[in-house]
Amino acid sequence: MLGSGLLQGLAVTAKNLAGSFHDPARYVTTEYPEQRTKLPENYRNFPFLVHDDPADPNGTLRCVACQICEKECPPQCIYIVMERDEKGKALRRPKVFDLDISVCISCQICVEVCPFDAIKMDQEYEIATRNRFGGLLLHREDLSKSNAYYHQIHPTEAAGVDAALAEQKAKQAAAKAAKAAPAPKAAATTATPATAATAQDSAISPAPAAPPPASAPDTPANPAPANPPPDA
Amino acid sequence: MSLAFLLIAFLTVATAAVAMALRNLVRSALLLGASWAGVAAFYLWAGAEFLAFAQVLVYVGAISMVVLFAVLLTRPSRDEGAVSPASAGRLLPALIAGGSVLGVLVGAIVGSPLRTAAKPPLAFTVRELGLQLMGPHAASLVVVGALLTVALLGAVVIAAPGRPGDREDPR
Amino acid sequence: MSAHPANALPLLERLPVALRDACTSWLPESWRWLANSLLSIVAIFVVFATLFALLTLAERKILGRVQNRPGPNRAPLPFLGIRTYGLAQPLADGIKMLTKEDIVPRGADRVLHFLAPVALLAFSILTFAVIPYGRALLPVELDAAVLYFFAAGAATELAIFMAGWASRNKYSLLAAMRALAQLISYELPLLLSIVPVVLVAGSLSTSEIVEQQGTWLFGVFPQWHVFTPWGFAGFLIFFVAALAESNRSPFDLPEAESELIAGHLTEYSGFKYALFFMAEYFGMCALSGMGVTLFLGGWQAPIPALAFIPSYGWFAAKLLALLFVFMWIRATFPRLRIDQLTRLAWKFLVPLALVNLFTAAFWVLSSGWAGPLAFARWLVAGTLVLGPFLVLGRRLSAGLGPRTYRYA
Amino acid sequence: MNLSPLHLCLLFSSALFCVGLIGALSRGNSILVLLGVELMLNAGNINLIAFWRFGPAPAEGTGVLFVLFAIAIAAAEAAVGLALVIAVHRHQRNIRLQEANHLRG
Repeated sequence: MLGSGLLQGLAVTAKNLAGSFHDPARYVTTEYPEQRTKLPENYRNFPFLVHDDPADPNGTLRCVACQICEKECPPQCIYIVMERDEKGKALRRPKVFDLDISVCISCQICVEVCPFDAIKMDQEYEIATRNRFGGLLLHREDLSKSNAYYHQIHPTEAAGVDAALAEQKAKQAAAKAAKAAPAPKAAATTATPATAATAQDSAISPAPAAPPPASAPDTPANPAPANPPPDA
Repeated sequence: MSLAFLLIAFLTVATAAVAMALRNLVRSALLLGASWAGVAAFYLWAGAEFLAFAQVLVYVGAISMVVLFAVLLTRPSRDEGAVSPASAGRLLPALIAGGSVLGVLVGAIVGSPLRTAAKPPLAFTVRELGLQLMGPHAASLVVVGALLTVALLGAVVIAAPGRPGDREDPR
Repeated sequence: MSAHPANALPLLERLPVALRDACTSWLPESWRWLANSLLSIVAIFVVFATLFALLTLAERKILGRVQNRPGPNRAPLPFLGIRTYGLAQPLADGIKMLTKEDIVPRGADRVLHFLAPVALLAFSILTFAVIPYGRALLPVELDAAVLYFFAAGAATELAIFMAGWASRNKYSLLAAMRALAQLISYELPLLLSIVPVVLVAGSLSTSEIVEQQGTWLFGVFPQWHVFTPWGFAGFLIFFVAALAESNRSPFDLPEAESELIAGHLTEYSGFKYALFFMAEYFGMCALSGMGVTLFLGGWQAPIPALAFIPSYGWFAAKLLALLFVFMWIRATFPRLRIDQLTRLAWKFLVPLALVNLFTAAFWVLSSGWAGPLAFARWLVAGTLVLGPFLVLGRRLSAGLGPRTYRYA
Repeated sequence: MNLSPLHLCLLFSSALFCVGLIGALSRGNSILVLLGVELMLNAGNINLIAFWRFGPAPAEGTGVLFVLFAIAIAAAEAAVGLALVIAVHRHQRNIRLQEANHLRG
């Protein structure tokens, strides 16, 4: 009969109208500034830099200013200048690390190419700014966030990274111990290139730091990095 | 004579005169709507309540709408409904004719001794109107109804395009 | 507010009138009627403007709740910052509307562009004059009140045309023509649906129509017109036509925000737009008030035991209930297509309303039937209502069913 | 000269009538001519009401009934007249009366 469908529709909306008052399952609104939904762990938007010691955010950056990410970045939104001492020797940490998130496309390629696990994806989404021209250009200080924060936003991934780092550290320590006794060359060849690189970074001891490697695979090809610090 | 009547009369005639002189057809039609509303106000003043509302309903609600639709449907494409004002060659005879009619009418009205009845208590209600319509005037009511139906159908037939022989609007 | 001999009524019943008279008692006798009329106008305007403000909020709240959202609930009180469950939202909206730039398109007819919203609002306010809000609250006692109501309503169409034409925008103009086509189409069922009421009441006066619905069958069952077969059908037709006349969903094609820009309102902004908005809500309120008056017993209490509540309270309750249904329907139904809209009017509502006229005539003629004949009376009238509905509804559904698209 | 209300009403209606007459005679646009005729019809209606109101038997309401019928007929006239205007427009692409001088389209 004409009209029965209309009545059914009215019943549905009436049910919703009443239900939204007493049924929390129906009432799905989150009142944003006060209430926030937990973001999914894998949510990501823009990169940030990880540092290890919150007491010294800029000094303990994992970044060594190798500029791999700068070169890989598809929209070229990263700009890095390595810090040098008075004599012009590279200090293997960034003096300038600028990231323009108004250009960034959140592709995560910088994270994937980073051999040092120094750059990771952030979840900070309240990035609106009143400054139209420089507000979205983040500097080293803005980007630097602690490893604890990284654990907080991506727990699983961070745990994996930490485990890998610890393993490499242990390996490196073993290699060092081995180096102390037998020929040092053996240790270098056993370590895979990438891990070797990271191991050097994570170790407090100075890393080999090949002068800015063009890309990750190139690094291992060169036996030099495995060598004890050439210039540190 | 009350002030209200003079005001109504002045506004009605003035809006009608301006409407007849305007170039812009749409504005003319809208002003004529105002003029017809003025006539309705006169009915109200004269105590013919039902008639006033009928006037508004028919003239302002219906006839103005039909006129406006007709204006838009027959609008020359080049400009917004502006029509040439009356040319002097037509205006002069029209003014002479109108003026002489007005003169004759005014002379006749002023000259004739019209006796008005003493202020009658107006008690012509809608109920009485209905009784009159359904009683003595029932036949005319039916005829008017038939006339309206026929006129409506006739208007549709005349205005509807699409007879095979018709030249379609070339635009 | 009224010509009624109101002194016999209890104080609560004639409280508004008494208040008004107290306000004007210091004036000389010859000025008092003018002051009284002005006060009545101001009172009506203030009440309905407030109702308009609250309705905009209520509408958004209800729509929100139907979609399991809270609706507007943040706007704080100015300078205090206290949230009021959205009660300050109309205030915020009003300030926003007032401070917005008033844009008049180049080449637009400035005079008409300005006059259109003003005329629309004026005509919609005029309709409030003949609605009996309470036993002692009838602003203007007119012999032909129902006719007056629809005459004032018909004049609003002119304002819509003015808006469309004065904008000098072909889309505005086309939309205005569509709006007019809709309004004129639905004026017919609207008028035809109230003719049975006039027929049964034998009067065009709203107060008399309400008075006649003031009896109770067996002392409990109110004899409102909606509780008769013809009245029920008439009320439904009236309601559907009123939805279309006030441009409400699902008949809001003239200003379908999501599809057409805003129809004849496209070129309006700021306060003029607010006036259009206000006129739309006023029209909705006026039509609801008329529906309450004609079919739902006006200010009459539903059962005699509750008659101690002042009559304007009952009127307000019924009015608000009807307005809620307007919003409920908006929350439920999707918009009609223009062909469905006109088909519904001409092929369904108008024939039904005409048949309903016969039903009402039968009802009047058979008013003397009693006993088993009363049962027969209900049966015949019910058949007269239901039969055409089923027959016409079947044909209407055939056209409204699922469509197949050739190129989709 | 002492003018009664009836006189004034009649003067009002004759003024309206002449406005309509001048308009209908002077304008070439057929819609305006039609509107002029409508104005003249209204002037006639005003006369009827005036004579009813101030005449000898206002209680009978003949004037009101006459005007009611006249309004109905005016509505019919306007509908047909405008339909004719549209038909003319379809044939000659304008609505100037001077050019509407063919019996066949």
